[in-house]
Amino acid sequence: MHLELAAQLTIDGLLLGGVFALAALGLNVIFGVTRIVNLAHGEIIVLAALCASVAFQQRGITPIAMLPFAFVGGAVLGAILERIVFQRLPSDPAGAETTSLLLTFGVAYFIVGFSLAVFTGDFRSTPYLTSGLQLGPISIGESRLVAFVAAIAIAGALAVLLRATPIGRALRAASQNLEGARACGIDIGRMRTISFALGSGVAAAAGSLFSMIYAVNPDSGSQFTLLSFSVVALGGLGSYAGTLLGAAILGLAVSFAGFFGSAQLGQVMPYVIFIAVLLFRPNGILGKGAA
Amino acid sequence: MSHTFFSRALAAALACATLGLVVPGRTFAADQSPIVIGATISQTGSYAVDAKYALEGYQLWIKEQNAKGGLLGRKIELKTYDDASDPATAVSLYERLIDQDHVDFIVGPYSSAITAAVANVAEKHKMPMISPEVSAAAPFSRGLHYIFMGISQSTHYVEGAIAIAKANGYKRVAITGEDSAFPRSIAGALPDITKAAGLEVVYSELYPHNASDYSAVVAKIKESNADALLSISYFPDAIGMLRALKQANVAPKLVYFAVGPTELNFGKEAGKDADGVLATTNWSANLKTPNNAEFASDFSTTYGTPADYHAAANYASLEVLGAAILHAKALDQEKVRDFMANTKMRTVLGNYEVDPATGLQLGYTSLTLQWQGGKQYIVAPAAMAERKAIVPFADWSKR
Amino acid sequence: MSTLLEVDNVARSFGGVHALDGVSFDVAEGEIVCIIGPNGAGKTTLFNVISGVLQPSKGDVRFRGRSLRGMPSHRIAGAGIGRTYQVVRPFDRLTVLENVMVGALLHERGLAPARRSAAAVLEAVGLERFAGAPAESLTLTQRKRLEVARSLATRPKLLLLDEVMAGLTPTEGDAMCAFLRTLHAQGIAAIGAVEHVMRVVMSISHRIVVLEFGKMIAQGTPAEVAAEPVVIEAYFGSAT
Amino acid sequence: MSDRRIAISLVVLLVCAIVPPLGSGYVQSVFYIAVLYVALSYGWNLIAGYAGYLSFGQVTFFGIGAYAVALGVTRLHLPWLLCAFAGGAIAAILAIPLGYLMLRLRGAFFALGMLGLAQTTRIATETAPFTGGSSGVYLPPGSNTLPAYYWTLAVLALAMGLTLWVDRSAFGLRLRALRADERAAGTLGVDVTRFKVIAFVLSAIVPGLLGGGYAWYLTYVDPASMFSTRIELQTVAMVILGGIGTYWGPLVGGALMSQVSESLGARFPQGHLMIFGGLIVAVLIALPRGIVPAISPARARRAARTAAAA
Repeated sequence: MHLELAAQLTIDGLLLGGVFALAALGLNVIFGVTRIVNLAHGEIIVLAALCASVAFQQRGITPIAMLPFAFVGGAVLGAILERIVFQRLPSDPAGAETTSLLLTFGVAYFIVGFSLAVFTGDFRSTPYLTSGLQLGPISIGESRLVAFVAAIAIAGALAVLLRATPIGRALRAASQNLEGARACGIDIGRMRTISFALGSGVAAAAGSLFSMIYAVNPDSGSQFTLLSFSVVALGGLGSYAGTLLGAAILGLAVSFAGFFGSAQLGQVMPYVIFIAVLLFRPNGILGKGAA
Repeated sequence: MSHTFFSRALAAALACATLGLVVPGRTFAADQSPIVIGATISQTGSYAVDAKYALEGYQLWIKEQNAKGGLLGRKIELKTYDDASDPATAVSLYERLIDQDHVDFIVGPYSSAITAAVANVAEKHKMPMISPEVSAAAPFSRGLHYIFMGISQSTHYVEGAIAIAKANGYKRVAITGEDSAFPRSIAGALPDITKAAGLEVVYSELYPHNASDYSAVVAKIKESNADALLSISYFPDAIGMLRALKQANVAPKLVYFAVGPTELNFGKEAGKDADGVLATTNWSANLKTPNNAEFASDFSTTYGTPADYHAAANYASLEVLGAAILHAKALDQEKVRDFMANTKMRTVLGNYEVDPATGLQLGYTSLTLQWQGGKQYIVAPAAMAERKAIVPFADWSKR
Repeated sequence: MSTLLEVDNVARSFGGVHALDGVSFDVAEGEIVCIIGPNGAGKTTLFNVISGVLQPSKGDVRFRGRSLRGMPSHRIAGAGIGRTYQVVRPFDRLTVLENVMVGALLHERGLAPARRSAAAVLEAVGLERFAGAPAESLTLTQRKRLEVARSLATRPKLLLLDEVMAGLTPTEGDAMCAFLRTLHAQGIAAIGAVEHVMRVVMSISHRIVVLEFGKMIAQGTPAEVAAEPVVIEAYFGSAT
Repeated sequence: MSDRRIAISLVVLLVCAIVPPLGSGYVQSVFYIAVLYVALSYGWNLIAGYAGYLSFGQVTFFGIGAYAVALGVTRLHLPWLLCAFAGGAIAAILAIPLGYLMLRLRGAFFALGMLGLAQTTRIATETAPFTGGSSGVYLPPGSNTLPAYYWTLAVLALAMGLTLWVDRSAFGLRLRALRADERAAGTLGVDVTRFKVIAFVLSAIVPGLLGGGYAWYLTYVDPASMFSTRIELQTVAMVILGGIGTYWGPLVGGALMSQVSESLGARFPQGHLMIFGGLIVAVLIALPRGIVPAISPARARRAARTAAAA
C-alpha cells in the first residue's frame, strides 16, 4: 500500500473522527453530571440538521452562521426536556436508570414524529462547503475539516468552562460526587438542567454542521445515537479527552476497514467496536464509567 | 380484584371483533355511484422520499377523466392510505380497501417488498393490479395472474449510459450502488451487459443502506482508475457519493447515478456539481407520446411543480386501467385483467405491452438524461434525445 | 468447635489503594466475632471478599476447609455464608414475605415450602405482621431485620452482619443482641461489622478483630483487645 | 388455586380464535397485526419487564425466524410450520451464547448494544451469499393469512403462558429479585447470570417463532423489513404504555396501540408518531408503571393472595 493512499485514508479517518467526536461530545456532557444516558441524542442532532438545511435553502443562512442559533435552540430544548421529563425520576438508582431510559426513548419517538410532521420524510442536506482542499495528492473535504476543527474547539471550550468558570467547577463537582456536591450547597437540580442544556446545545450545534456532510431525514436519528454511544463507550463516559481519542480510533477504523474490507464492514465497525469495548473494557479507555 | 377493568377489556375485544361481521355492505344503485380506485402510498418511512408524486399522478388522471364525464357515465374517486413503507401495514390496508371500503379497482403500491406482499391480496380477491413503481422483475415472475408491471424493467436502466461509455472508448468501468433490492436487480445484470459491450469491470462493490461514509468507496474507485462510474443510487446516497467524489477530487470521465439525480431537487442540492451527471428516467415532458404535453403542463399548473417519472408512471397506469374499463364496458375484474394482460397501447410513458404469462413490461423503455447547466436533458436513446451527452465529466477544478 | 472460616492473609487493592492488607483470623462454628473499625477501615470490603462479591488481590479465604477463590457469590451463599448490606435496600415491587422467600428458595424446592420456611423466619425476627406488605413500606429498623431474615432463610452456617446495629435505639440494640444470641444457640456463627457501639460489642462477642486503614491492629477476646494499648489509644482516648 | 388471569386469558385467546375466520380479509389482517404485536410485546416483556434488561434488539431473533422459514421453504422445500419451529429453536440456540455475552452490559449500554447487534445481523444477512442478500427471498405466493394467524396466536398463548409461569414461579420470584438488586440476589444464592440468560433465551424464542409466521404471511422477506428497528421500537413503546413487568401490560399496550396506529396512521400519517411519543412520555410521568397497574394494582392483588396463604 503506497504512502499516498495510506495518508489519504488516515486523513479521511481523522476527519471522520472529528465528525464522530462532534456527535458524541453532547452525550458526554449530559452523562457526566446526571448519569442519564439520553437516547434522544441522535434525534436532537437530526432535528438541528433539518432546521439548518431549511434555513439555508429558504433564507441562505449558512450552517456555520446557524451554529449559535442551533446551540441556543438545542440548549432551550435540553432544559425544557430536563425540567418536564426528568425531574420525576424514582429515587432508587436502578429504577431511575430504567425510567430515564424509557423517558428518553419516548422523547426520541416524539421528536421523530415532530420532525416528520414539520419536515416530512424528505432527505435534506445543505450544499455548502462541498468541495475539497488539495494538499498535493491528498484531498481534504472542507465540510469535514470544519467539523474536525469545531469538535476540537468545542471540546476545548468545554474543558475550559469546566475548569475555569464557577458553573463549570460546580458541574464537575456534581459529576464526581453528587452527594458531596449537594453537601457543599450546590443546587443539584440546576446543575442537571445546565448539563442537559449544554449537552443538547452541543448536539444541536453538531447537527447544524452535519447538514453539510450527511443527507438526513427524521428517521436518521437512531443511527447517530448509536454512533455517539460507540464513541463514548470507546473513549469512556465522562472523559472529553477519551471522547476525542475514541472518535479518532473509530474514524480510522471505519476508513481503513471500508477500504481493505468492504463498505459493509466499514459501516458495521462502530457497532462491532462498541460491543467489543463494552464487554472487555467496561469503563472505556480513559473514562470513569457508571458505578 | 376489580371486575370492571376486565369486563371492559372483554367488551372492547368483542366489539372490535364483530366490526367485520355486521358493517353493512355499501349498497349502491347500479350506475350513478362513483367508481372507486384504491391504493396505498408510502408517505412516511424509508420509501417516502421516492414515492413523492405518486399520489398527484393518480389525482391528475382522475381529475382529467372526470372532466371528460368519468367512465361508463360514472364519476371516478380515489381512496388511498399511507402504508408507512411497511409490508404488513400495506397488506392490511389493501384488505381494508377491498373488504371495508369496497373499492372497485386497485393500483399497486411503491417498492418491490410491499408489492410482493400485496400481490397475494390481489390474487386472493382476483383483482388486477398494475404496479407503476416496481421495475425489478422478481415480484412478477412467480405464477401470479393479477399483477402487471407499469414501468420499464430495471435491467434496461443502464443501457443508455453503457452505450455512451462504449461510444467514447471508456473501457474501465466501476460498479457500485446501494445494497438493497432495486439496485441489486440492476447490478446483478451489469457484468453481462458490460462484457457484451466490450467494457472491463475494474471495481464492483455495493455500499450499505443509509451508509454514513462514502470516502472509502471513492478511494477504491480512485485506485481502480476507472473511466466510467455506474452507481445505482437513490437520492440521498447519490448526493453523498457526488460530494465524496468532489472532496476526494475524483472525476471519472463518465458519472451515472441511476435514479437519484432524476429527482428535480438533485439539481437544487448539488448545484453546479450536478452538471455532467447521467441518470435514468422513464419519462420526459418532451416525449412524443399521446397527450404527453397536456399531461406535463396540466401537472405543473395544478401542483406548481413539474411532473417526475413517478407521477407519469402512476398517471399512465390509470390510463391503462381506464382503457380496460371502457373496453370491458363494466366493472368486470376478469375482462379488465385480460385487457391489461394482452393489450398493446400508447400512454404518456410510451408503448404499454406486458408478457401475458408473467406480467413483465416489454413495451416501455427507459431514457438516459444528463444534467447540463442546471437542467435535465434526455441524451439517449438517440430517437428521443434532446441534446448530445457532454462527456467527459468536467474536472472539479474547472467548474 | 472446629474452625468454620479461615481468612488467610487477605489483601485487596483498588488501583494502588490498599483497602485490605494482610488480614487473617478464624471463626469457629457458632462463634460470634465482631470486626471493629472506623468508616473506611475495610470492613465492607472484607465482607465483599468473603461473600464472593469481590476477589482477593492476595491471600485466600477457606470455608470448612475449602478455598472460596474464584467462587461466584451465589455458590458461596450455597456453601452456607449469608450476608447483609450496610446500605439496607429490600427488593422493591416484592412483598416482605417474598423478599425472605428469595433466600428460602436456595434450599427449598418450590414456592409452597419456601413460603412456609420464610414465614417461620419472619416470625423469628418479629416481622410476621408485615408479610403481605410491600417491602418499601417498612421502617429502617424493620428493613434491617428483613435484611437479616432474608439471609437467615438461606440456612447459613455463617452470617456476615454489616453495621446491623447502626441507627438502632438502645432498646432495639438489645433486642437485636438477644436475637444474635439465639443464632449462637442454633449453632450459626456470625461476624458483625461495627463502627463503635462498644458496650454491645463487648457483651456478645466471643472474639474481636480491630481494623484500621485495611490493616489488623488487634485480635483476641474482648478482654484482651480492651487491654491492647493501641486499641485504647484509638478508641478510648487517654484512659480516664 | 385458580388464577383469574388464566380464565380471562383463555377467553381472550378464544375470542381471537373464533372471530377471524368469520370476518372479512380485512378483519383477519387487523387481528393478525394485533396478535403479532401483542405476542412480540409479551416476548419482550420477559427480558425487559421481569429481568429489568431493556433490549432494543430482540428483532434480531424475529429476523432469524423469518429467514428460517423463507430459506427452509424455498431452498430446502420443507413444510413452513416445521421451519417456523426451527426458527424458534435456532433463536434459542443463538440466544444462549449471545445472552452470556450481551448480558454483561447494563442499562443503556445493553439497550444500544442489542440495537447494534440487530443492525449487524441485518448487514450480515445483506452480504451473506446464501440468504439472497438485500434482494430478499420470495416465497411461493398465496394468501396465507389464516395459517400464519393461527400460528401467531399459538405463539401468543405460549408467550402468555411463559409470562404467567414466570409471574407465579420460584424462577420468576428470584428473577424479579435480581431485577431489583443483582448483587443482593447473588449473595442470597441466586445464580444471577444463569437466570438472566434463561430470561433472555425465553425472550428470544417468542420473536424467533413469530418471525416464521410473518414471513409466511408476507411471502417476501428482505433484511430491511425483517430486522427493522420500527418493529422493535413499536414493541417497546407498547409494553411501556401497557405496563412494563406486568402480566396484562403487553396485552393492553399491544392491542391498544396496534389498533390506534392502524386507524390513526391511515388518517394522518405524518402526525401519529408524534402522538405516540407524547403518549409514552405522559404515561411514564403520570403512571410510572404503565396503564395496567394504575387500573388494577397487580401488586395489591398479589400481596393479598400471599398474605392469605401465609
